[in-house]
Amino acid sequence: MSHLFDRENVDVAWCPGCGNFGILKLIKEVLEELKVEKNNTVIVSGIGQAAKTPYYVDTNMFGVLHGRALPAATGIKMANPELMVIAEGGDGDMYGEGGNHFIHTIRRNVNIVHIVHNNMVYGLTKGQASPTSQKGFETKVQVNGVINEPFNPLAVALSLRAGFVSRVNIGNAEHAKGVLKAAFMHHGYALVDIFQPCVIFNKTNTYQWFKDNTYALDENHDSNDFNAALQKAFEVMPMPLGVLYQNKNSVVTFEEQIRKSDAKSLYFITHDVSRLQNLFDSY
Amino acid sequence: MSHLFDRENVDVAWCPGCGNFGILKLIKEVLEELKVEKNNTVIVSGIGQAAKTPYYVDTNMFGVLHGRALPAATGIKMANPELMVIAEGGDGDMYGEGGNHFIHTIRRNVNIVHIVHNNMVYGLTKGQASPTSQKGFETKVQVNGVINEPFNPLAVALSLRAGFVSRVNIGNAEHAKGVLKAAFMHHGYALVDIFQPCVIFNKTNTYQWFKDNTYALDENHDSNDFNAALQKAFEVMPMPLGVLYQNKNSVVTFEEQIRKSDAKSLYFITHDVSRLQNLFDSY
Amino acid sequence: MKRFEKDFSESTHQVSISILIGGAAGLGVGTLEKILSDAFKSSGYYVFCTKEFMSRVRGGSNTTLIRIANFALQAPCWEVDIAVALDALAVEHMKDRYTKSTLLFVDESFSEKDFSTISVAMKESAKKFGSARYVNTYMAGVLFGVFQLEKITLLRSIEKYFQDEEINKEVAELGYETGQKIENITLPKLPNIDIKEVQKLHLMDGTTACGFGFLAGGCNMITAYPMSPSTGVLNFMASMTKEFDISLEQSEDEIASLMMTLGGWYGGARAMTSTSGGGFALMGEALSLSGMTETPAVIYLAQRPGPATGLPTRSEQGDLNLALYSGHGPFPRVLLAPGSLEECINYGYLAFELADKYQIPVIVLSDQYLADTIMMIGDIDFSSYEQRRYTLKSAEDYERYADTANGISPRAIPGFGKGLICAVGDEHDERGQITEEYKMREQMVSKRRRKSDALLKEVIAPICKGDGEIAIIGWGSSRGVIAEALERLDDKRLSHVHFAWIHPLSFEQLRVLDKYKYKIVVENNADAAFADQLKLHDVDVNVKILQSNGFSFFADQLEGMIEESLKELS
Amino acid sequence: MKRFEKDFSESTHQVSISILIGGAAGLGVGTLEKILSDAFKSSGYYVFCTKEFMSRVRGGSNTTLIRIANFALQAPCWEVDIAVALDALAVEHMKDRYTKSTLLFVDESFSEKDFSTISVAMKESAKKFGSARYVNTYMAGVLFGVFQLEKITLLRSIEKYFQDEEINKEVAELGYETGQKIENITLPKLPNIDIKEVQKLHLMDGTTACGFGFLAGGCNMITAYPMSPSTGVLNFMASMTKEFDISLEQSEDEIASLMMTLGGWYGGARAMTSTSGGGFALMGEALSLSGMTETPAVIYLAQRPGPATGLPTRSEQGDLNLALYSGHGPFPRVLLAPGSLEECINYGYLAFELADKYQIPVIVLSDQYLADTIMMIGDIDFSSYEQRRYTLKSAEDYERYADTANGISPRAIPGFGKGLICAVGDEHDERGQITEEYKMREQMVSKRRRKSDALLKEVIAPICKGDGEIAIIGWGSSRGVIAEALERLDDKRLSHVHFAWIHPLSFEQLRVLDKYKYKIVVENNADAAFADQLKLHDVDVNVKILQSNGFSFFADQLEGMIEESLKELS
Ligand SMILES: Cc1ncc(C[n+]2csc(CCOP(=O)(O)OP(=O)(O)O)c2C)c(N)n1
Ligand SMILES: Cc1ncc(C[n+]2csc(CCOP(=O)(O)OP(=O)(O)O)c2C)c(N)n1
Ligand code: SF4
Ligand code: SF4
Ligand SMILES: [Mg+2]
Ligand SMILES: [Mg+2]
Repeated sequence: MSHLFDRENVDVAWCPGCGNFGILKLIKEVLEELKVEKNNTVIVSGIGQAAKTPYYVDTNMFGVLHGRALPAATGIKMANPELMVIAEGGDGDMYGEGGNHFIHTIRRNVNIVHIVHNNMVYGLTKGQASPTSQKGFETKVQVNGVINEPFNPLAVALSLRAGFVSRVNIGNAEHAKGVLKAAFMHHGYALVDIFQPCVIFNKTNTYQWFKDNTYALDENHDSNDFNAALQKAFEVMPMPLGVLYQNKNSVVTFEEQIRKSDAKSLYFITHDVSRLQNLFDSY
Repeated sequence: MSHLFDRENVDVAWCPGCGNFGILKLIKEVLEELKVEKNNTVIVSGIGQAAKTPYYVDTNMFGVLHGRALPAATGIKMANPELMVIAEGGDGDMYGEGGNHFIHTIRRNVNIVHIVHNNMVYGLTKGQASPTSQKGFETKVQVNGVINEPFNPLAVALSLRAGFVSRVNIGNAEHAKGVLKAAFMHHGYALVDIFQPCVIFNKTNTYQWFKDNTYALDENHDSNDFNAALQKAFEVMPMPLGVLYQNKNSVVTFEEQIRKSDAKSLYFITHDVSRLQNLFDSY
Repeated sequence: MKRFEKDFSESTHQVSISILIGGAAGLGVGTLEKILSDAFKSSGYYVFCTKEFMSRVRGGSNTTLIRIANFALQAPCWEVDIAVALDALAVEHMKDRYTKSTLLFVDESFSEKDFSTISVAMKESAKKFGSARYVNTYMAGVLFGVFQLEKITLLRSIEKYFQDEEINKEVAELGYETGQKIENITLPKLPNIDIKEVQKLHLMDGTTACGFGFLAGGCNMITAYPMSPSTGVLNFMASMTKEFDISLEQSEDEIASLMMTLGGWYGGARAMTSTSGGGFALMGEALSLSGMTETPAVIYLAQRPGPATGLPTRSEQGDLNLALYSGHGPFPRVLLAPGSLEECINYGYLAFELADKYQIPVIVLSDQYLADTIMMIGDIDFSSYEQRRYTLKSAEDYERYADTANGISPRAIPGFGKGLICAVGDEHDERGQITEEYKMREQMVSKRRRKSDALLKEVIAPICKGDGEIAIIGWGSSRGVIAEALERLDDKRLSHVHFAWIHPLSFEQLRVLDKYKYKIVVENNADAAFADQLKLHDVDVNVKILQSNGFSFFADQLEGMIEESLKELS
Repeated sequence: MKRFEKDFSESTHQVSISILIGGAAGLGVGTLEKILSDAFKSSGYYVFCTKEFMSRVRGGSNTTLIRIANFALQAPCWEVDIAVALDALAVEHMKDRYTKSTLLFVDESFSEKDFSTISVAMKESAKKFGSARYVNTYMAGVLFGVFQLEKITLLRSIEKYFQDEEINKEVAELGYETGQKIENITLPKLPNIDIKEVQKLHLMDGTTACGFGFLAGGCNMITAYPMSPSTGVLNFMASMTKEFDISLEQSEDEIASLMMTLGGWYGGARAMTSTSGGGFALMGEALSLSGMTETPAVIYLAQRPGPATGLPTRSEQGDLNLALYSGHGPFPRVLLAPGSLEECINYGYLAFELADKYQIPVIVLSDQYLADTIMMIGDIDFSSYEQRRYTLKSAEDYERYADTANGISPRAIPGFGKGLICAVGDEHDERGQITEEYKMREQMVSKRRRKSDALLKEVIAPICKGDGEIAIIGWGSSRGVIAEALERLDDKRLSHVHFAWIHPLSFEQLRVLDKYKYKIVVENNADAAFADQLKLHDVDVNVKILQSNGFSFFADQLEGMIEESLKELS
């Protein structure tokens, strides 16, 4: 393995043993193996531990605000559909603060890879419950344990007719790699929810817990079957890993539809002055 | 029918023929028939045509901001669980601007009735697409027609494990009344999505269209069966009406869990000063 | 009418007539405005139209004011010469604006006879043609007839705006005949006309002029959430997607609007969003991100009265403080507030230039009054607006936040050049890695401040008119109304100072105001936010004329207010 | 140390020692702070601790500063007498704060020997006990030994804070022995102690003091989204749900936080939310709703450096302008910025009183420095804080927005009385129906403005100390550091003016500042927002001392800055 996507001279701010290291490695490998061009790739991330990932990957990056990676990513695709765009962040980032964008980005079918590090906790802010925290999970804020229904990103994505819905566990990196690659290759919005142990603030959902409570889908699962995917999305203990659903019919993406011209970068689009003049003069 | 819940001396700001009139009547009738106490009832609404409803119903009301009725309603229940709280608004209000609150209010299972006037358009702002607008719907903004996948509130609510998920068509008021009553009687969060023709800005989804494209679920549908509900939620043309799902197992609500005491209004809760003194002195 | 002749015609032979048309939403007041403004223009009059309307789609009571004159008009007046009530409620709704000499056209069925009412058979006649909604065309005909203007001009205008033009023309003709025959009324004298001059002009509202300004600035992307009174610009840009290559999306909320716009600029677009106060209040954090990441943004902020939902379809200059201070942490920004159609175009264009050049958010402040008011504008040469690019092709060792003398780091976009573009909302070093080093922080704070300094050389000074020692100072949309109020007052002591460039203000440039002995600030708000800005720049204000009742100022009322305020000086 | 004796001991025999402890996140610097501050207090010293730390959970380099003295301390200093580096990075990280006489404790393995380093076997010893993380307890022991303080005091503190206290005590004892034996070093002289006085005091951080203030104010509901440095208050209130009947929910975002808080007040609670700049920037629209609907709200805003994510775990007084102007449309609000633990309690209490009484949003401005700094506070009598209710039982004809002389309409809550409570974010009439009537609008604008006027009588004047003609003016968290800087300067010309009540300012009260010939404003920000407020109230500032590098001011550095700024006067 070469280190094509290593960024030089960076101080990685994660805790030793954190699941994020595995995800970082995974992403760099996939980018390299898929021969993705650095210069044409942008990782957009929010704020949180997960959202620090692009600082350690040698591509373009736009580090925005907590919860706001998806609309920024959408904007980039609107400006230049030729760029490969990844939106990345934590479970709080994407499903909490950014929940509304999650819904509507899926509805648009923006052609991006959406990577969510799901550690079932707010890491960077030191251990509050996240939308995916399991019931009973105790924290300094949830002193009597979480009472709300955990957010089920896969079921929600399916209910919005997402074209690619997947979940992996970073404890099973080989399996995760295959799924992430498939997400990159999918034409349209692709969700990859990655179970990522937070070794500091989540003593419940550990590497072992994720191992014990997940299983990889095998060829018996037909990822083209929406209803089967839906059933799988609600399965818990163990929770299925893999591509739950992929719409293999070529569905037209958001950015293919909104532009008059083809995929040319807006950087090269200036308006024809004489046409503008005529329009004005017609008033 | 008496006019117990008519508000005196109001100028109703809707267009003649609007589906909102039917919804207004429906709500007033249900409140009266269920013998709801005016003074213990609060309707919280956002901004939009739908959100004007509480101005015409003689109960307490809190008219907030576009998209923000649900967190305000949640706050009211946190302060006083004894109040009967209704959150009401349009499809843009609740599923667009307020999408994130929609998700998380369901996760909390706040004991409110959530009424959404779904006219598949932004009425008050004069006719842009809403999240529920059907593909191809042309407006001044969507000049080439809507391209995004319509938001499916029922499927999303189910994916979040809402305890009561229903849809009605105001063109079928009798049927709607039964469902709305059931929603009021449900213990926990209850969604009632109401098809409401906007006779001015939505010339596609008319009374006739809703009539032609919906059907009422009958006793063959087991509303206690989550999977059956899920299937129904994805059914289109015609779309099923009625209670798609109701969790009849008594599920504990948000406000039953967050408080130390029982349901006493926080108005009556002051802190014991000597305990406060002791806590401080222990530092 | 009286007041009016006194003020204008004596000295300059300027004559104008004001017609107020009222009726419920849905009755076609807007259509009437379109036909009449077009027909009056074709007849050779200068035209000015403004509306006030309720936040509802049908019913209620709305009005449109149409002024015609033999000189360029740029302001509304409160009192009217002619009032046309399309329904009973309108008679009441317009009441405060009648004078003794106002002619009130009502349907023959109305009982109200307090004023010089002229009953016409509007309902009856409309019904004759099969629908109550022909009232508006009928009344267009009546007015044209009353004025004895050329019928054919009106019919041509009707052809332009109606699909079912034939029947509407018939209705208008009937109205015209009725109008011609009305007797025994003292009509305001129609001004002389100047067909040649007028026909060179273009009739459009502030929304459209701003839209053309943005297009001139090369805007090729817009992401916005509908909100009155800003939606017009979104609609305009949407219609323009048929003409130009523009990326457009209606966002799920305003946070997404600005975030998409920022994504757009990052990706290489010239992007904008449009909103009003409440939506803008949601954008603060993203605005701050624009400042920190040095990602350009153009925000069209059409103001309306707050707080909260306030009066959603009415006018106020109430968001200045918010526009100045929204977003956490200091960063350079520019605020522009056009006050005429020409300024809408110029400042709309400038917004994109400045955003791109300084990598900052630029906010264009409009309001419901400016957005919805139809005025006249001369020819514009669009070839003089160059759609530039301030970005470069990145070299391999490109650093997004390279420290430079003026604080502006050359901006590059992804996929264009060999370098990588790392834009970051945390404090960062030159290459765009997160840093917490306090010395690097100080360096970056200083870099951003130097951009603010550099911006000062772009500042456009206020326009000062007149040699009087009392300055009447306004900003943004009030330009025209202050100008007419001063014309009406015709007082040599008064000068007019108009600001369209609002922020940053140049301390040096403002010294030009020191020459005025007294300063009276006119603001269509309750907090006198601009007066505060003047004070912070050592310009002390003697009197503040404020109004926040949902209306823009009216030239005749403002005339009185200024007269009143002059008494406070001494 | 030198500087220090010169400044304090000669005249007042005040002596203090500053100890800076540095190490990676996760190494237990925080625990060390807890044990040592407790043990020093028990030994009879006045204690002050403040930390600066990176936005990460493990690694990096953080420090805590512990000052001990024989007089009440209320500020950090930059230069330190003793530095303890728990790892190699810390030696480098703390470097700027060493003086020639600083004693640097490092592990024996470190090679750096530039300073008066004292090598101890910290790693080795910790490992002996089975884990590297005993380093902190070991060093607590060493320091206690070096100072020759009572070992038992330290051991008691260890008992308080550790679950595995036995082994930690052993580690500390080993450290203690090592410390006692260290020779040939010129130790800063330990100050005399005053056990009795000190033991009456309570040791807590600003977060906790604010929390007690809110509880004293009857806060029984909190809805918030985590955000440094505000999360502490949310944690505190969460822990208090075990003691009191408090409704608490972590919201999905900050918009929901404030909306739930407003729902809470509407429903009868005394509710609050907590956030920092970026989260607060999202609350603007809801803040405006609070203003328009006249629904009370208390917002705890713990500031950190922006723009955007900025320096998320560091300190700045950078959100003043945002707090002043956020939200669209004018409405009354109050801003309070406590500067000591006592003020945290008093103003935390006051926030709830004012919010309830005036039906307005009240913003309590803290910052990372104040939130995380541990100081001492005397006894507080909580029975003197009455948890009042300003709401009434509604009568049948209750009107939510009844117009009154002072603009305050009696507030009622649903379910309590016979009336209906209609609270509305659109402009409304007295009973709470939407209106667009311009006269009703004017009436309501005036009603809200009269509340602003009424508020002026509540304003708490700034605290002025000293008779010098030069005022050093600060606000909020800088109270202590300015006080110490002035003590150090010991210059009769200098007076200290401290503002904790920030907005609205009373024009009359501020005339007290006219007596100062010169005014120097000290603000921990880059935009001098408070100086602007002073200017708007006719207080002209001669010099601004600003800092926005992520640190709060340090007394010794500020001393120099003030000295420097005095040169600018003349
Ligand atoms: C608007 C806003 N609110 C809150 C925060 C504080 N904040 C930073 S990261 C974070 C949550 C982190 O959790 P998650 O997104 O799950 O990421 P993780 O750290 O677990 O990877 C929060 C609440 C913020 N930066 N901005
Ligand atoms: C923050 C904010 N953004 C936008 C608006 C403008 N606005 C008012 S109502 C509305 C949409 C109305 O559509 P919907 O919610 O479906 O209600 P309807 O009128 O169709 O009943 C919008 C966008 C607003 N008031 N506040
Ligand atoms: S706090 Fe948790 S998520 Fe964050 S870096 Fe540490 S282990 Fe990973
Ligand atoms: S615009 Fe549509 S939704 Fe609004 S009142 Fe009229 S018909 Fe009803
Ligand atoms: Mg997380
Ligand atoms: Mg709608």
